[in-house]
Amino acid sequence: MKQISQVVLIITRKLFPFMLLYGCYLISHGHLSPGGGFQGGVIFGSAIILLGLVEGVALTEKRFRENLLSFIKNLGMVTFIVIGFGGILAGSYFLSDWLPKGAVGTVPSAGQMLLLNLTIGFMVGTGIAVVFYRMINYGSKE
Amino acid sequence: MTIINGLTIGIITILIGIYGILTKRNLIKMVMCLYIMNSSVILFFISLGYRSGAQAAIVENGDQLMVDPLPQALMLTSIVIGLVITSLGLALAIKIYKEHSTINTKRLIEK
Amino acid sequence: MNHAPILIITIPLFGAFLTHLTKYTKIKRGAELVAFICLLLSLLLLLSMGSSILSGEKITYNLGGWRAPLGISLQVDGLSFFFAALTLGIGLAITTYSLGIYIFARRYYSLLLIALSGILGIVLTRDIFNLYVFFEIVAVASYVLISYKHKPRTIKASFKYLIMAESSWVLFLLAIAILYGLTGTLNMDSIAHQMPTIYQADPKIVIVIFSLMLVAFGIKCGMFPMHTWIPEAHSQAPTPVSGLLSGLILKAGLYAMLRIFFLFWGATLFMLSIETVLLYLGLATLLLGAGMALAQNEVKKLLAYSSINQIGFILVGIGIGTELGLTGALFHILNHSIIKTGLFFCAGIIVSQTGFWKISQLRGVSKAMLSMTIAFILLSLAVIGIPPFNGFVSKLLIITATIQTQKYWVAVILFFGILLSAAYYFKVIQSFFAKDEFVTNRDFTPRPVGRFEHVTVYVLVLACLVIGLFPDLLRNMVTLAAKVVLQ
Amino acid sequence: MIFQIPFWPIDSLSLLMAIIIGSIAFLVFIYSFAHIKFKFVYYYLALSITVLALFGTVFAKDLLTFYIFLEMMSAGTYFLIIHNGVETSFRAGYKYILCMLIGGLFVLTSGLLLYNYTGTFDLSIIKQVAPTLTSQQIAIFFSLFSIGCLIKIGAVPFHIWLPDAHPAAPSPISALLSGVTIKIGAYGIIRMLFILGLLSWNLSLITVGVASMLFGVILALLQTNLKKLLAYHSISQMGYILLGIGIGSEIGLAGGLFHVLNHAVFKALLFLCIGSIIYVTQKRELHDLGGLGKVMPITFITFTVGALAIAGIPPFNGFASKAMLSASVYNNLWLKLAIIFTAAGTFASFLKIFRFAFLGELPKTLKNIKDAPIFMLFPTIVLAGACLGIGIFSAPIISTLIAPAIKHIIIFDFWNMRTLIDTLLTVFLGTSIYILGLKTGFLKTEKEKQAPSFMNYLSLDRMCVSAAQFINRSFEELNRIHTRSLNTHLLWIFLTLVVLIAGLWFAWI
Repeated sequence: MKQISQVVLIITRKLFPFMLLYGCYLISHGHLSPGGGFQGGVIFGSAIILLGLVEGVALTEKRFRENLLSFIKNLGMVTFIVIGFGGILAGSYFLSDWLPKGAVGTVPSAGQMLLLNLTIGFMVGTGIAVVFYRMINYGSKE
Repeated sequence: MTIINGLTIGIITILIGIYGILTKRNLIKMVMCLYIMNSSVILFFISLGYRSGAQAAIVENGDQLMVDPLPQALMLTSIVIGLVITSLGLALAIKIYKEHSTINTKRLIEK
Repeated sequence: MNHAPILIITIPLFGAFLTHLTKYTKIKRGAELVAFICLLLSLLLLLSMGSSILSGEKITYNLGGWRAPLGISLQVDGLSFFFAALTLGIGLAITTYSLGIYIFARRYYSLLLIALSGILGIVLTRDIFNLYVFFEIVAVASYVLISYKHKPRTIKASFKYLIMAESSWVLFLLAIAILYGLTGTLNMDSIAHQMPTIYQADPKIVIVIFSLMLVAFGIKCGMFPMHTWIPEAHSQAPTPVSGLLSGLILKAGLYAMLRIFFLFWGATLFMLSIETVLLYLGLATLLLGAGMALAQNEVKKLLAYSSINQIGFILVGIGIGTELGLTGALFHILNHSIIKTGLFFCAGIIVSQTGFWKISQLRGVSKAMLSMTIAFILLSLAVIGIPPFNGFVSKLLIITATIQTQKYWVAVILFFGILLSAAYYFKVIQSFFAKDEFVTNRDFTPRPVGRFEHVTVYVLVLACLVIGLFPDLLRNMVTLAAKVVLQ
Repeated sequence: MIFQIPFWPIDSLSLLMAIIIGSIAFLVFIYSFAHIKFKFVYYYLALSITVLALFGTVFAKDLLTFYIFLEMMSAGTYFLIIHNGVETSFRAGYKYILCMLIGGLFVLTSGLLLYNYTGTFDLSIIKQVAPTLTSQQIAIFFSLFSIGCLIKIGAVPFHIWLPDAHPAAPSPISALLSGVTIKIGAYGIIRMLFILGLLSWNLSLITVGVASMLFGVILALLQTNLKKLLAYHSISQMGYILLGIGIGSEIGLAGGLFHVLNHAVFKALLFLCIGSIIYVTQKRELHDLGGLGKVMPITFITFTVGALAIAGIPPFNGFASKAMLSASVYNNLWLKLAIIFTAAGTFASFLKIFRFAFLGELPKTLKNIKDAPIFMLFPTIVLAGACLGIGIFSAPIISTLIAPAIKHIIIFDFWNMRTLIDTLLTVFLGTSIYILGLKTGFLKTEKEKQAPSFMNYLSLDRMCVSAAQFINRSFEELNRIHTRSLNTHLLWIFLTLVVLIAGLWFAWI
């Protein structure tokens, strides 16, 4: 396999935290501006995919282990449903808001929406990374 | 309202997708056509919520003409589903190639 | 406020992801335990609503507190209750059967629970887009479940199902889009409310919507020209998954048909005679399934075509459109789920013990596996419609409905279908009793079959017999569901 | 809607049938202890279910219950027929169950039609409302119902299953099948005639009856397989019963019912005797046998009794019922001729069995055989005694069993000049048929490899089988052309969509 260019490698490594940050931004501001859990999560996941493509999957897998990622993915789903149950515990319907709301236009303005977006974001990001690992590694591990 | 808008383009691309899925014998191309169909329906649905001269559905300063936000929210789900289906279809296509060493539908009949 | 409707859906979904997390605990067979407990909890919750539902009440639940036209609402009425009870009952049977086969397979149980919760979502939701999403959830889970064994033919079957089903679901999404464009809402009741005005304004668009939906649901339930995925998927899937496909996923398509068609176009618009369309397609499905089953030489493929045959029966029952016909159709949905799941399980045990799956290879198998052959025979008598079993009751109801509406030619075709089904099932049965020496496949190591599989089959056989002898036990539930359809 | 299992307060007709069923089934059980050597659980389970279902059919109070037990009986009998597990029995069983299902579906359709007309399945209510039905309704209902029953009986032209099923089944089951099971159809027809009040000269039933009599006896004369011969005799004897029912006068009906009883007794006896022979010798072709009278004396005697009874020779029971039947048709020469010819043919065919199975020379392979075990002899002795007893005490039996069943007092003089002449004529004619037949080669004793070709085209059985094969082949062809690539299958989906939209667009707008 042809060695990947040093420029790409370095820029990707430098860019990587910023991509994650941007993903986090999109996730946390999903209720205020375009974006949201899924979009942010995809950016999150594609950062990992980019790293995997550039550095090689083996190296990336050492940093972000598949086990860990799928654990986060499953935990995210479970948490989502638990947050949903929160509405029931607060005496209202499933998924209804049970957190206090902040001022309009600020991050905590939507109550539990932020939490839901966060769980979705982590789930999608890690899920996409897991899908990527599985597809790349298909056949080599068996 | 012109003839060329999201709705008509959506319908035309659905037909293109159907044409492709019926004529292409390559499994990967079939998955691609499926995705084309899916995307064009999404385009169609989003265009339904479009209002001429309206803004994105973000409330910033009081009353203003907004596009219908519901199709956008729904189509996000559809995009996710399309992603899942496409990745699953491609994964299966890879596996079919490994097991049968062909991805031609006609050659796959006998296997 | 009764939270049961949402909990019924979310508990299996919660469990689906919890099964993965059991990896980090020390509980032995944690995934199975989680799956079992979740389904039992759901069933208990459902039954807790039973008495009020059966007295004719409807329990509505608004997700997130948003009321019907705005938010997504769930509703449990007679029809939903019927299908949810069916899903959970068969789901428990499938889980029990799987306990012996998939021992440390967290992924398997997770997918099974996702599929089951998806079906529960389909039957409980009143939002048409939500219906689509739940259908996709079930579909994705079932694609993976079908190809779970990674054998060449299973992957092919799974891919075929994927392409066929998804290309039709795109059409369903298109239908939803058109409906949304016309009505501005996605709530089924609101759409149904506006349907007459839409029809008066432009009948043609209604025809387009109907056709798109019919094709989409037709694929799910194996209607005549769209049935081609069924034989491959059913026969290639792992045994419990075959049970899931035939017992529940086909029925989900039928549920959607019953719910949406009758809600939108049932009482008001007999100009668009959907019953007639369903009747003709049902007859075609019936004959094709029966005839093709006659030509098969593999047991599981024969059972798959037999499913198509029975689906044809159900469609005819729906197509007659009277209350009796619908009662028969719904009853046959229930009976066919029980019988066909049992038959697939039986065939699965026989195949996995002997290593043969062709009928000609299974000659004389009764000497080797007496109890399973007896169960197979009883179940096939039930599916043919020989009296003391449950299949007879529902077929009788459907035939009575055809004769009451004086569609005698339909009754004649139904009789022909029954005869053909007898012809292919007795072909299998007689080969089981052949005097030939039976030798199991030498190139095959039999999988040990535990008590769970056997017990599941026995329970299903017993259920067939009990329902056949005392059909009045379920009469209340079934007639209520039929009444809900016709409202 | 439905679903209790209702039973009659037992009336005399049901009681008569129940007595027949009970006694024959009891003897069949005893016989089976010795005769059945493998798959006991399977056999006795199926036999018990069949017998229970048989009782159910005659005690059924409504049509649906009748149908339910009819189907249960068919299913149970199917498993008994395929008990041997060889290819011939599978073929016979397959044919049997399909024919039975067709018959059952006819009965079911008629029942559902009646339910549509009257709103009930209950026969006692139907009896009350029957006069309000139009004659067309009654005609449709009754013809469907009786076609169903005739298929169960195996009357011509619905007999195709019968000559296969009897030889394929184990011998006790042949006895049960011929003695009891096919009588259920006759019971159904009699019951329905009573309920609808249609007891009169019924030409179609008479035609079917006479056709069955003649056809059955002629084909029986041609057979060389012992059980097949008896099977064809079952068809012809059922023809007598149908003739009696069709005539519809009291004597005719009483004769028909009496013949139900008598036929059950002597045909069970004959099948059990043949079963003993097959059990002992393992042979069932006439030319393989001979001289069995010396080595199997008891079977020989009981078989003789049965043969004389079926041929209508006094003082055995067949004589009594045949005398009644022939008295009921006294004013019709053709029917009389048919009865006498059938009796003569029966006599001739049994002469053939005597000559080639019991008399003559014992084949070398069969030197060491003994008579059948006691469990198999006992039922035959009982049945032979019954043949004689019913024959001698026919008048009291008619007045106690048959007369209450048809609700008429029957006084019949069995011993007069006319019956005597009939008997003599039968014996004379039968002997001459036998002699002539042997001279011309019409009565075959050797099994022929190939049936005459023109018979193939005429054979109803052959036609039905080839129709079924045609259906099967066409579906196999469909299966072949059905295997297509994924693109084609997708094309079907989208074509359906287009056709649906186009069809609805033009059809409903």
